[in-house]
Amino acid sequence: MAKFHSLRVTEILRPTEESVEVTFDVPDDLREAFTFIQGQHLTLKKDINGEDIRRSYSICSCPIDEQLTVAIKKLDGGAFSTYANEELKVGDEVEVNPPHGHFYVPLDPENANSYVAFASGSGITPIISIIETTLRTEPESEFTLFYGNRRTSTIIFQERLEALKNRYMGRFSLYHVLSKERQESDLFNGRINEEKIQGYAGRFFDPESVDHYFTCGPEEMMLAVQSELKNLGVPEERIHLELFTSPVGKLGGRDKEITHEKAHAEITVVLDGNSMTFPYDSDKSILDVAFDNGADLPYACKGGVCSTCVCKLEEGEVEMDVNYALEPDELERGLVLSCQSYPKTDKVKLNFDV
Amino acid sequence: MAKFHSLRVTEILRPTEESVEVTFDVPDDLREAFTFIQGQHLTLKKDINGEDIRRSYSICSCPIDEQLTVAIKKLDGGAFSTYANEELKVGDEVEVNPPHGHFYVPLDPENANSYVAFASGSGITPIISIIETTLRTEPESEFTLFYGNRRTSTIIFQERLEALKNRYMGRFSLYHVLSKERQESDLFNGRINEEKIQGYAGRFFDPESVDHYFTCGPEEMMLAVQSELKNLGVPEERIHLELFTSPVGKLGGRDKEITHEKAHAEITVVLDGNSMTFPYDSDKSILDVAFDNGADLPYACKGGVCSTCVCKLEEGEVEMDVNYALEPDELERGLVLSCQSYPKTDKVKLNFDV
Amino acid sequence: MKDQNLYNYVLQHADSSLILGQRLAEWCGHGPILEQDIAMSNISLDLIGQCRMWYQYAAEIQDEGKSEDEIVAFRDAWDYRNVQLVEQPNGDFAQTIFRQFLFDTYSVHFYEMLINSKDERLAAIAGKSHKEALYHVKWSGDWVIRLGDGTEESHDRMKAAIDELWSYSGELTKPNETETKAFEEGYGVNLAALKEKRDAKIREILTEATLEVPESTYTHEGGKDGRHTEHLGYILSDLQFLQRAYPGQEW
Amino acid sequence: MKDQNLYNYVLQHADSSLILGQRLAEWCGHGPILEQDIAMSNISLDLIGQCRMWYQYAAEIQDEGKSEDEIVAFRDAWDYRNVQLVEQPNGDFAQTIFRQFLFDTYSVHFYEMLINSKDERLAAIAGKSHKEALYHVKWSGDWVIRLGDGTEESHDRMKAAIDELWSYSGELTKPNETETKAFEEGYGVNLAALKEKRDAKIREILTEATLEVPESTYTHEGGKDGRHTEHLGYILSDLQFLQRAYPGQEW
Amino acid sequence: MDIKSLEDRFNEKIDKDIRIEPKDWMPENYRKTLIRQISQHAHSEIVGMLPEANWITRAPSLRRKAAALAKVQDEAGHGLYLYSACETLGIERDQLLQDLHSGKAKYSSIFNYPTLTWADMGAIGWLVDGAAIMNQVPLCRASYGPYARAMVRVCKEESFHQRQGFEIMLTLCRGSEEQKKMAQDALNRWWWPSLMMFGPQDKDSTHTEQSMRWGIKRFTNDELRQKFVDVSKPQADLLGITIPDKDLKWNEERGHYDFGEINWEEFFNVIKGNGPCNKQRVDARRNAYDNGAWVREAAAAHAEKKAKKQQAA
Amino acid sequence: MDIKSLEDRFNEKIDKDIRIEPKDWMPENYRKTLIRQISQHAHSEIVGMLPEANWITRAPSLRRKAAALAKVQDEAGHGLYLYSACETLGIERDQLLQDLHSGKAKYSSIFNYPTLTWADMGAIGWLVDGAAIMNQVPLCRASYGPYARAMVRVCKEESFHQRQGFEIMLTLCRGSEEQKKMAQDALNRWWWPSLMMFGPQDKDSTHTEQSMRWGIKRFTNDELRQKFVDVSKPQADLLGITIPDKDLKWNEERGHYDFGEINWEEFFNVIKGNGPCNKQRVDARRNAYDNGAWVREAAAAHAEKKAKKQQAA
Ligand SMILES: Cc1cc2nc3c(=O)[nH]c(=O)nc-3n(C[C@H](O)[C@H](O)[C@H](O)COP(=O)(O)OP(=O)(O)OC[C@H]3O[C@@H](n4cnc5c(N)ncnc54)[C@H](O)[C@@H]3O)c2cc1C
Ligand SMILES: Cc1cc2nc3c(=O)[nH]c(=O)nc-3n(C[C@H](O)[C@H](O)[C@H](O)COP(=O)(O)OP(=O)(O)OC[C@H]3O[C@@H](n4cnc5c(N)ncnc54)[C@H](O)[C@@H]3O)c2cc1C
Ligand code: FES
Ligand code: FES
Ligand SMILES: [Fe+3]
Ligand SMILES: [Fe+3]
Ligand SMILES: [Fe+3]
Ligand SMILES: [Fe+3]
Repeated sequence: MAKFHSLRVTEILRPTEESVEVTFDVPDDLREAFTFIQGQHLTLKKDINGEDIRRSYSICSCPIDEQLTVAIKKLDGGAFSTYANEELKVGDEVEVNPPHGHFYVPLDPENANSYVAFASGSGITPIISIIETTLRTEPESEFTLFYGNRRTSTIIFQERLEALKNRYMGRFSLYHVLSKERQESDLFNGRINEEKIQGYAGRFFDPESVDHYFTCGPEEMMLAVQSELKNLGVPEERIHLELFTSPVGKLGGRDKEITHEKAHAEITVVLDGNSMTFPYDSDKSILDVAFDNGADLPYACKGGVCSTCVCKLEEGEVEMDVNYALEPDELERGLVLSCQSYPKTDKVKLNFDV
Repeated sequence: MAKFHSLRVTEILRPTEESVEVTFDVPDDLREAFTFIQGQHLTLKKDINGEDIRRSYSICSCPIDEQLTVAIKKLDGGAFSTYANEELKVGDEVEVNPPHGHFYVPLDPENANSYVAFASGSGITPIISIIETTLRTEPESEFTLFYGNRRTSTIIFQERLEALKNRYMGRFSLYHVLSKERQESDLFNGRINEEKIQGYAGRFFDPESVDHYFTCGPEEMMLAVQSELKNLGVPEERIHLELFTSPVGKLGGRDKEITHEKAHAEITVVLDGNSMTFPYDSDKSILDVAFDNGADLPYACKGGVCSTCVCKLEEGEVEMDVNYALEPDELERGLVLSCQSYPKTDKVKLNFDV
Repeated sequence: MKDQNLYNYVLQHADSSLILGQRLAEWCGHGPILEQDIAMSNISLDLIGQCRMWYQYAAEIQDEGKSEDEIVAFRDAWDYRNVQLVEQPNGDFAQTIFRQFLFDTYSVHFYEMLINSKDERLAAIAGKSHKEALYHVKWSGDWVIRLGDGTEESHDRMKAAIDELWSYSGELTKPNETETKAFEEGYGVNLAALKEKRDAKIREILTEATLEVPESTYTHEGGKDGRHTEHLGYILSDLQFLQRAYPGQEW
Repeated sequence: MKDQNLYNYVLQHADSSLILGQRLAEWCGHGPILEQDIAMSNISLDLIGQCRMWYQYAAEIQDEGKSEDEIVAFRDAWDYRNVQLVEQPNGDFAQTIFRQFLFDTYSVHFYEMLINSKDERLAAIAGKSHKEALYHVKWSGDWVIRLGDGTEESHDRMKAAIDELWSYSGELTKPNETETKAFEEGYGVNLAALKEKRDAKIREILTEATLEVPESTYTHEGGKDGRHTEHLGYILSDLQFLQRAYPGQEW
Repeated sequence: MDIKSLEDRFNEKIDKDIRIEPKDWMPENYRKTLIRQISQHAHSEIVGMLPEANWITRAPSLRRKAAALAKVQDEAGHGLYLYSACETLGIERDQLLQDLHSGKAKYSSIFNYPTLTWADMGAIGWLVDGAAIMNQVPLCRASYGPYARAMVRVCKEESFHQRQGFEIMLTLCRGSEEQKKMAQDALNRWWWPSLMMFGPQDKDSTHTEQSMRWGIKRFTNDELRQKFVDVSKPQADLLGITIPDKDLKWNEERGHYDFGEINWEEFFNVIKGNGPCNKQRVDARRNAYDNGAWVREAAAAHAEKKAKKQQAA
Repeated sequence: MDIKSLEDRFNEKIDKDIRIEPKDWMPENYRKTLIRQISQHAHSEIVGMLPEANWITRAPSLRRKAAALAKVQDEAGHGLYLYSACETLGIERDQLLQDLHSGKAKYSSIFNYPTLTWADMGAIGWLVDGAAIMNQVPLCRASYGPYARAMVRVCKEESFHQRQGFEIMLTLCRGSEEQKKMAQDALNRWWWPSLMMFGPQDKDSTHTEQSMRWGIKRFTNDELRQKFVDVSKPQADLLGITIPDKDLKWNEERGHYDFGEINWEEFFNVIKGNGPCNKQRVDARRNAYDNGAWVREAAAAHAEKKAKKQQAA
């Protein structure tokens, strides 16, 4: 049975605008209970507005340092993360359940292994603990990390990662992948997906000789990593996954929708031979915004299942939330569901006459 | 929830042939949990033939001595008591639940109180702890004990009681009441019942000035004590009761009958004008034995409810187990239920023609 | 505990909504008409939604850090404060309808009046629930009429249902100590006034349904103070099974 | 655990007796004839007595210091090993009778053969239980005849009962791994031989009852390995309620 | 013989404590009163099965489950003995049952209360069976033979029930705080209804005098009630729970306990049909009977067929 | 127009992806096939309510209870849409129900399995609703208009169900050992039946070809099944539980997962009526219908009375 203990917060750092790093004091009599392994997580518990909220957070500190720290990224509308980012302060007591989880492989100083990790957003937390602990424990091993973020300013642990790179030069390689900020190589623009991984494999790591892969982040990224590595012939037992999905997040009930960040773009839609262009400055789907602008586009379910809203992407890029309707070959032909699409580039052109 | 701890047996004494005194070792970390008050009891637990047997035993040692001892009287056919008397040995571990119970009054060295106790058989266990602790704690108080047993040889704590008498001469009075051994005064022959208590009151204690009464033993004795004290005008809150009934004992299910000791006597029954005499050497009811001897006595329920077997006791004394049928005035007239009667004297004469 | 009386008052309503919601949910998949199967699930859903608001408020008043589910799962029958009406078995559709009708005629007026509670939380709960209750009473009232003034069989079944349940009606409007105090302190509802409105509504609908309002004023009571019928224990042994069998887990 | 297979074997029979006893007990106070109300309680009592012997032996084999009641109260459905037949609802009297008859024709032969088990405890349990099973099968068999060869209605009801329950009959005599091993190791019963005797008995009685033995040999199975029908969960939520709600107490 | 001398002979037997047997002449009123009394008692046994059967499937241990089953089964047996005794007075069981189901016949008011916790199994055994014994033991010497003999068997078993009930209470009272609370709660709910079991006060009791003369009642309602209180109070003390009556105290002078006023309004309400469970209980019995009709018909039909076959053979 | 040109026009529409609407001419076989397919689907929704309704009263939290209720309610809604779609083809709902109750009409084999633990609510949502989506999403583009439109609404809700189911599984997999065991056990029991949901192997599937030509089926059974396996395996990995198929492995060459042989005997047994719950399910539906007859009659009678009154007025 889950047994919670009250731990006192001793330090709160704010690595980015949207996240906090929280360190707990572990009293002597709980030291044993709170011993952890790199990659494990804690469950924190808090009564928020009469609801008993419990959320898991990976430990980002190293077991070697005997320090217990988690990093919590704020999600808009997120119950616990908002509380942690806005209300929690040093000296508060938090209910914490001892470390658990299986997202690790045993370390051994004799190992001369090669590891690769794919992380994005707050998915870095368990990974950074794994990387640091591994590099410190296995002097012969090397680690490569692909780390996805929206833009440089939202990278958690930026400094700590740089420090690791300096300390373990030659053994630790770090590649940032940014979706909302342009970098030189297209290989590092956008999200970590199947295509990207294909590009990295062979170039930055040799799929065959890597001993273990770790991946943590949003579901889509992890599914992409998993399927692509499989394509590359990696046996399943070398792929280690840690999923962050929140109990009421993307996979949750019907009353919660996925939230998007506000974005700006210029959208053009072609329907019945007519084309119209309007500005996008919203967090709603392109279909909805087109509607607000008077375009009478076809739709039915607005849930990504019926494909009534299907159209061809003729310019720019979009991000699709849910897609139950389109087959891989259709996607390849550039078809998208407008009810599920959000602009990723400054200009987007959709043709509904195909 | 009942939490049991394993305690090791450090000593086993055998004060009488039918009882053992068992002392437990209390390790330091359980010392607090096992702190007790005089009069409290422990629950012991043991798996006997696949059944989870739990029985309560009063603590007979004094809290002042920081020793944990119980005395267990063997009952024929009794599950736990037989085990304790026949199998338990020093070094064994027993599952013990910490002390509980409310059979005590708070002590205070300033008190100058007068206490009276009625105990019989193993009912002495909590009482002796109460007596000794009281006398040692309250130098101005005095204690009177009426203690019922079958015969001298079955008196548990005989020596300890004598020692107390010597040590606290003038403050502790002890009266033995024996049912199977004759003593000089009839006041002390037989069982402790209403009549006896009437005899003691005024003579050995002043009902009005006694501060607290304690009683522990079989149900009948306790009911007698309670009702008689009430008759004497004692307010209820001064009467403290501790009942030992076992979960399957006298008040238990239909499959368990009350057991009796074997006894010897000469019985005469008168029916339809004829009288017959036969020897009784049995543990069965007089009705049953008469039957075995060919007497065709009337009966129906054999359960003490129908009064078909009613008869008049014309000589000697009997002990009746259960009586649902006869009213007090009938009892007074000497009527008894032969199906529930056991000889108490060497000669018994019953007349069925009344 | 901040305010024991307020807590009891809140719990009373939480429990009644929960147990009635639970009972209605038993119909799920077994309704006489698909559309009515859906209607009953709908009302059940509303009631469960309502009870969650009540329980969350109860948890706050109690202030022991308990969740709504802990309050639900770890009380035995004697700590439940629902009215006895709602624990009565579903019986046939007529019985379910009439039980619902007796409850709805109460709750629609209860929430309507509670909107004026000086306790803001209660007023807020009432505001949200009143809209739902309006729909409920419309539904159950319509069915009382339909069945009462339908076929001979349905009329007889409605009569039997009234016979079965009438004596559980009065508890709703007969104030217990908690309710009296709640009214006096300005956060509770005036049950005497409520009773008048409700009686009129019941009379109106039953009359339209060609049914008679029973004369008996005898009423079972005690549910609001934890004394129940033999049904509640069985309801709870299902309702609480998983939480009891695997305590302390997230689900 | 001394012997896992023996434990499973014992538990299988303990659970079947308990659950059937529990089901029969539901009739208590509601039987169609006072005398038969008593008869059903009687058989229920026997079955509960039998399951206690089995559980006590199971506890010894398991050797973890558990009591019979702990074994009963703290297992969820998937750890129960009763055959699916015994968890089927009582239905009408015909259904109860036929369920009982299917079980009794098994258990009377089972115990008869188990008397020769090389495991002394099993043999002892069998000796005591066989006498009871003889009485049970006499009772249920007589009623099968009475109802089958009674009125038209009772005949039809018996037919419906057979239709309802026939596919739960085969599990009793279809050995699972545990039973195969138990037989091989000399303490279990030869189910193939038992099946022959039982089939003959069933045929004999049904024929006398003017009923037909169904041809289908399809049988539900899995109960003996912990896979049950949806009924068991509800049975357990009542059966275990008090122990779950107030764990660790004496009662 | 003329009526007068028959009546004299009957009265003589009564006076001499000679039992009246079915074949003996008896006054019509005696017969009717007996039928009412015995059938009411029989119905009580049968209806009394229901509140306790309610906890059999939920009994907290196998031992308790078996004991509870056996007890409820005993009650069914009591019903059988008593219906049989009644039948010797020239009335059919079926007729008696119909009177029960129609609400014409009464049964003990106590069974119209619900069993809400396991402790009720203890409280009923201890108090309700206890009160029953108090009522019934004197009837083992009732003037009508079959009734008296039935009572003997009944009383013997009731004495088991009472001990069993007390023992359940004792176990609870020695258990956890919650168990003790359960026991106290059960006592609170069952105490007053148990006192009501003895019937209305003597001043309101119509039949008592005649019945006592006929030897089918041996103590008045109030006498029995007093006796019950006197016995129960010390037992509650032994259990360590409190009888919910602040007026209950020892009266030195009377040599009895004084006790508070019974809520007679509640009593008459329950008798009238407005108890917490009246409808539920009678419905349950009626349903059992109605749903069992086809079974009884089938049994009869089969017996007939069999008899014919045997004749034919 | 003659049959030939009607048929040509029909085929042309099909080829051009123009929807066939109720008033349009259509080949009798197309109509019949559609009725079979849509009603089978409708029945599946209605029968599918039962296994899940089984856990509503025992849901472990109020949030889950509400979600479960809403889900089962959705299924009833799906049944409604689909019966309505069917009615546009000229057949009455009542007729369809009678075919279900008589055993003439089929429904998805999956609903003949019992829900034994709470985890089954997760497994059903994740796998069964997941398989349903896989089956149904292509049907949003089916050639028959009312069917396609009904599918749109259905699929949207099914996608909620699937996420909800996955989330239940996820919560269990992150919970205690027992909860994880519960999740694994549910996967073990539901995995193979879910694969069977896609129907017999293509080589044994009789109607596929014609249906695909008509645009009322877009993928073959085996194609859909493969797609389902490919999607589900990584999801199981994310959950950290194991699909009970030792032959399941990634086939580099095919770019798909290979998987083990389905127990087709079990499948055909269940189809034949010998599934664990076939009888129970159909009985439940039939009883609901039969016991509801008087309600439907009353509603009709009342409506008539009301209409008469309005006319009179
Ligand atoms: C093993 C594990 C390890 C984890 N480690 C970390 C970690 O190291 N760091 C970290 O930051 N997180 C981590 N997580 C995720 C974390 O547990 C929480 O899920 C996350 O913080 C969100 O919780 P929340 O209470 O703030 O949001 P929730 O209240 O659960 O909301 C979740 C999402 O739903 C959206 N949402 C909420 N309400 C609404 C609404 N009304 N309408 C529309 N959308 C809404 C929110 O925007 C948010 O995107 C981990 C999860 C797991 C399982
Ligand atoms: C608060 C409390 C304090 C207590 N303190 C003490 C104490 O200090 N010392 C002490 O000795 N006891 C004490 N007892 C009593 C003790 O708990 C046990 O009840 C007692 O030891 C008998 O337990 P048992 O298992 O040996 O007998 P059980 O097996 O419970 O049997 C009880 C009685 O039934 C009879 N019996 C059993 N089986 C049968 C049968 N098949 N047929 C006929 N008769 C049968 C036995 O002869 C015996 O008389 C105390 C009890 C309580 C409640
Ligand atoms: S509207 Fe249905 S997929 Fe976009
Ligand atoms: S035989 Fe009945 S009292 Fe003795
Ligand atoms: Fe009785
Ligand atoms: Fe009794
Ligand atoms: Fe659906
Ligand atoms: Fe669905």
